[in-house]
Amino acid sequence: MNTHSRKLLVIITEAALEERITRDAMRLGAHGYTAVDVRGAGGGGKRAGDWEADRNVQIEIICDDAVAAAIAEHVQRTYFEHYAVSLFVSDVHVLRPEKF
Amino acid sequence: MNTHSRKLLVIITEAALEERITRDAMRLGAHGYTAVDVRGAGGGGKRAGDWEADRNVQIEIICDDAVAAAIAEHVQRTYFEHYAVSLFVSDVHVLRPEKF
Amino acid sequence: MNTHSRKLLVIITEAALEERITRDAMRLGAHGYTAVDVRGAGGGGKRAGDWEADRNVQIEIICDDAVAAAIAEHVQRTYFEHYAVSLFVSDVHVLRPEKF
Amino acid sequence: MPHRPVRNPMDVVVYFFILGVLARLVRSDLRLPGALYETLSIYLLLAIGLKGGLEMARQPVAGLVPQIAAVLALGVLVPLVAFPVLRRLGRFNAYDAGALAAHYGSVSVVTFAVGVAYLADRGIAYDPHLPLFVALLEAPGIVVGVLLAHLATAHRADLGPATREVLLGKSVLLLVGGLAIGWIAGPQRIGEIEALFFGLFKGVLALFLVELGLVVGDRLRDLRRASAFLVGFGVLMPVVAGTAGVLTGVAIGLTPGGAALLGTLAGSASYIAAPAAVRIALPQANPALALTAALGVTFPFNITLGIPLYLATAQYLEAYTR
Amino acid sequence: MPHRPVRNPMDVVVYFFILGVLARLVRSDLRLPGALYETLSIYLLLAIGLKGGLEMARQPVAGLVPQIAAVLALGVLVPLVAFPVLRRLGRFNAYDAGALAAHYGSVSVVTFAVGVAYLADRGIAYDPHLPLFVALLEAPGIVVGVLLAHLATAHRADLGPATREVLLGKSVLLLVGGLAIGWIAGPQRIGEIEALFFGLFKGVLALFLVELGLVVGDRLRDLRRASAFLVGFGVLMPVVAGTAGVLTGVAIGLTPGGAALLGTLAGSASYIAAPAAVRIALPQANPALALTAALGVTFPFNITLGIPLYLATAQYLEAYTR
Amino acid sequence: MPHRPVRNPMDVVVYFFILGVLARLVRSDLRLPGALYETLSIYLLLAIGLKGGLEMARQPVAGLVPQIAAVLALGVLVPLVAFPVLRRLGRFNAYDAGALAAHYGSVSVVTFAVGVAYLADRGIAYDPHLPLFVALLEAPGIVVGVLLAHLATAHRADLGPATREVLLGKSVLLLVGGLAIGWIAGPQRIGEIEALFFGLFKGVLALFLVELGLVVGDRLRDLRRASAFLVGFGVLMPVVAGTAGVLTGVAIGLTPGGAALLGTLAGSASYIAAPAAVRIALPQANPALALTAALGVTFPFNITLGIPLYLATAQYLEAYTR
Ligand SMILES: Nc1ncnc2c1ncn2[C@@H]1O[C@H](COP(=O)(O)O)[C@@H](O)[C@H]1O
Ligand SMILES: Nc1ncnc2c1ncn2[C@@H]1O[C@H](COP(=O)(O)O)[C@@H](O)[C@H]1O
Ligand SMILES: Nc1ncnc2c1ncn2[C@@H]1O[C@H](COP(=O)(O)O)[C@@H](O)[C@H]1O
Ligand code: NA
Ligand code: NA
Ligand code: NA
Repeated sequence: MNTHSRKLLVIITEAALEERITRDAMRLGAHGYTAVDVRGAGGGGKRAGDWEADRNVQIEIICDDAVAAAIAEHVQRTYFEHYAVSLFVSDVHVLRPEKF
Repeated sequence: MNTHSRKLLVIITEAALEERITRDAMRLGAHGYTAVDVRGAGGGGKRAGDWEADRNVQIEIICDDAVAAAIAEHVQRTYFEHYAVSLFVSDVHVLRPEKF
Repeated sequence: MNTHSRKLLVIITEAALEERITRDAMRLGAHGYTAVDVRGAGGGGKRAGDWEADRNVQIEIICDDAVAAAIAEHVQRTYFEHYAVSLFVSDVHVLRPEKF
Repeated sequence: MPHRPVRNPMDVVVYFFILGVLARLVRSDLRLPGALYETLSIYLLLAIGLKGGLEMARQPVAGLVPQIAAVLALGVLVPLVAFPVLRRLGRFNAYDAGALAAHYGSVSVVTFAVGVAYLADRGIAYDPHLPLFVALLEAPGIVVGVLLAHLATAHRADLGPATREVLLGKSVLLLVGGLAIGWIAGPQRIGEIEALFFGLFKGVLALFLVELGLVVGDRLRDLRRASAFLVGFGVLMPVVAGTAGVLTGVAIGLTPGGAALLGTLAGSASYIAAPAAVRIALPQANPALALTAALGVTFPFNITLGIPLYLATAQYLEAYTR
Repeated sequence: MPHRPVRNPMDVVVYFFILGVLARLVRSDLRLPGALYETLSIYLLLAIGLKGGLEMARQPVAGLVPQIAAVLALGVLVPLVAFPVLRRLGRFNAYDAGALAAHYGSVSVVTFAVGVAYLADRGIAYDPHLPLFVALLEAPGIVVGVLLAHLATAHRADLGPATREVLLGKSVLLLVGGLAIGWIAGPQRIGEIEALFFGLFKGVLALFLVELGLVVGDRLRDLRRASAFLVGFGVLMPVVAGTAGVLTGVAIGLTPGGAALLGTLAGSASYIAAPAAVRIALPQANPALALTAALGVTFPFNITLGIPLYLATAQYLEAYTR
Repeated sequence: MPHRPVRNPMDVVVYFFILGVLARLVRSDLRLPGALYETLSIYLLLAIGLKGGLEMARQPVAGLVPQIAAVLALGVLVPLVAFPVLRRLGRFNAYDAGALAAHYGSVSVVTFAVGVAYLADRGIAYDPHLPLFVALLEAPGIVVGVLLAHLATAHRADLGPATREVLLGKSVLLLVGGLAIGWIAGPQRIGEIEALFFGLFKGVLALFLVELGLVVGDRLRDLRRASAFLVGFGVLMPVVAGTAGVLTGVAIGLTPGGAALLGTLAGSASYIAAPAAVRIALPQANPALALTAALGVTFPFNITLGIPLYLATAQYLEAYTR
């Protein structure tokens, strides 16, 4: 299996930010994203996902190192202070390097 | 990008255990968790998620190595025998070490 | 914590393929899978998940290297050309090697 | 004299159940959203409770305390009978026997709803407080089933979790909540919410039965692997417990319709409250066993043959004892 | 003589569709939950089937076999005409032409429902077994469209998956299931489920049209990139196929209302059954093409101009042939 | 003379709210699917709009322009009063004060619906165009609250996002869309969609209140941590703003029922439109504060004590000014 290294950037945040963050990510060089409604708890308390104001979204972005760094830094700068955001990066392998 | 190593612990199990496992995890040192309803199949057969008794939940916990080990061992000891549980750990990088 | 290395294979694709791909994966040696409805965007445009024809599914399979390679190659050969598919692999650690 | 057609024994809602089962048998991909399943079950529980509370406000029930005692006794008795049968004849281990006893000791709200539709279709009245008995019968059977398993395995019998789980589970909560609201509000003030909770009841039940048919259709494959004993138990247990329920009903002075419904309750097996509670309280039990028996055998039996049988028994006893 | 107001050509449910489209055009974030979309479509299919079955039980249909044959022939004919047009004039490759032919050969249940509402609003009767034709017309067009693509590309024409997908898909299953239940139960026994399935029908249709408006609003952007040919096809194809449907209806002796509905069916393009089946059977086809044409052009055309046109044609023919 | 029972001050739907709160207090695991919450809120908004549009088509409203101006002024005034109180007496920072002012400046559609049910239960009429005021009052309060926070913090006051968010949010869109459809279609053509949108309204409201009770029950824990000031504000603000609303209503010539509903609107705090818009426009504000006050204090206050108070005030003024 001939694979290529990429980053998987995962952002877990308030549902209200989904559109903004995905738009920002595409502008910063991501070729795509995947999103799913989740619930959770963290420093900002419990977000049980029962209604709009209480729902989280998990956004996954596969991209190269530079784009991952750019998006992570942008999210850190723009949203960390005032919104509930968790963000982590891991190493993944993809088959089609041109796609991600 | 100045990142810090953490573990991502993923537990896939019966929906009935969500509250217990997340409570246990917080007690054992996790600072947060993220959960989402999923379906699947494994040793315990198919769980199509059509209704309560048939639904799985995927719980993700970002934490340091020691906490990950503690939660994994606790889940192994308490739930592996009698419940449908899948558990795996991977390495991730986070921006805010104090948060996780 | 005595862990064993495995692969986590993640396939994000059109909901219409869920049954086929999971069946194929089991045939190729996977012992289980986990699936969740997601939305997203990529080369094939936006898939907002509002209705059946527009929904993605994310399939996660924990398995050994050989099975991961076999499934990835099969999916590449069979579905990459005509369907919206993203696929990536990462390294994970499991507690029960016999299960995955 | 006009031709009187032979009455079809099944209510029309049962056809919807059959549609769901058939969909699975022909391997259709028909799938109802999970949110719909939960919405419909919440609706049914609340509506049954409201209806009962309203009827109780309309025609106050006399002598309720002895009736309640008898019904609770029935709830305790069923698992006490089921457990040794499952252990000795079925050779199940204590956990599985306890789990099965708990499911059959508790009740199925949807079976009850089909029974109500069956009576309504025939214009047969029943006592207004039957929904109260639904709520009363949810918990005791589960607690006793779990207790028996714990005793048989010399576990410290900690019934706390199971009791909590079932008493605070959505079934009891919505039934009792509905009863209370219906009873406090009464017929004058319930007003316009009738259109949703009563007018649509039977249609919603039909829709829910499509969903339940799909779930049962999935279970039929498990059924092939199930022991002949389990299938037999799934048919005979409701007959025995259902007859006991009818007898209890007649003994405590219910109308024939009411006695038939009490038989329906006693003969039914829970698949909403019990699975959740038993999974926590008896994790060692194999959940597929109880679900296969309760949903795959007993539920279809009850809504096709069981309910007519309980009604016939109640009417026979009524005629006989008069 | 009282003032007769000019009749608005659109049924009120169409306004809900427009609301959905407008919401997208002004970029509102209004979003209906996916579970609601699926619930409403399940409801509509089941309700249409039930209604048809019930009407057929009420007034048995004579000479059904020749009518069925004619309707099936119509379902086969539409894609046979569409395919060469799409290949030659539209210069589509065989896969895309086959996919489009399949969508237009099959039918849109929601367009049918709007047609029914349109007739009801005007008090125009139609033959009771039209819902049977909906079920009959789901599959053949899809199978023929896929077959044509396979033949043109010298593929081994394996129609198994497409046929299976559409015959066991939820559309056919719920329509046929509803028809069977309505027909077996009959007017006496359908009883109280009427409130849900018939009483709420038009309101649910309105809600579904909001959702469909949102989906179509999203597609309007794709429309700008679509070829002028595709847009023209999306308008002319329903006119041609719809007229053929009306003619067939008159020829087989339907009432004017029935002929108008058969025209509506023939002129409509599927976006529930066809996309799912075609995606599996013709993966090489670009799914956006068919969806844009069917949902973005033909559906809005039919519910605003098409249905009145088919009715006028049917009424004209009726007057002429009498 | 027959015994006239003392009228219970609460509408029956309020009991459903209490059921939801109790479920959380006893730590039940009852949970309504998220898709149901969204479906019910979409339904309520659309139904209220439709009803208003229909009534306006039935009995055209005279002198609408001055009334609209007065109502808009009311929407601007409430946050202008609330903000300095929150800053000076409550010692909130400008962001939190602005966020709270925005929530209380906007309106709660569900509180309005409970008010409508309360009037209907008593057979008290109200002006047909009140739903128009609901739509009018959604936005201005939010914009002013955000503006005040921006001015106080010397931010460049960019009101674009907040205004866009609330004007294109689902609340305004569905209310205005419903109004337009009801008004264009009129009583003759609205026809059969009445069964869904009007017949079931109160039942759906009851179901939604169970859900809202669960959400409020969750918030009660936050309430213990809330300052005494916030709780007091949550009770006094609706009294003050509600009275201002009633006075405005009487001044612009509304019926007592209409003035009571305008009071209900002015006294209510938004928890659908405002939280979404404020989260984007004032990210620095702590969202828990406004939600705790609006949902945990003001909403329960209004549906139990507030609405009867506003009605009594309106009726008193009516008697007095006549
Ligand atoms: N340690 C963690 N592990 C997994 N998910 C987390 C963790 N901390 C926070 N989250 C998720 O991120 C969301 C926002 O986190 P916070 O800003 O800490 O409230 C939470 O609601 C969780 O869904
Ligand atoms: N190999 C696997 N890969 C991904 N998910 C799995 C795997 N095995 C099991 N699961 C998930 O874990 C749940 C419980 O697994 P089990 O206990 O093996 O039945 C299943 O229902 C799946 O959702
Ligand atoms: N770079 C990416 N990161 C995360 N998910 C992606 C990415 N690209 C595509 N996807 C997901 O894979 C689906 C199919 O991708 P595509 O075939 O590129 O349209 C999309 O709808 C997304 O859900
Ligand atoms: Na029982
Ligand atoms: Na057609
Ligand atoms: Na207000």
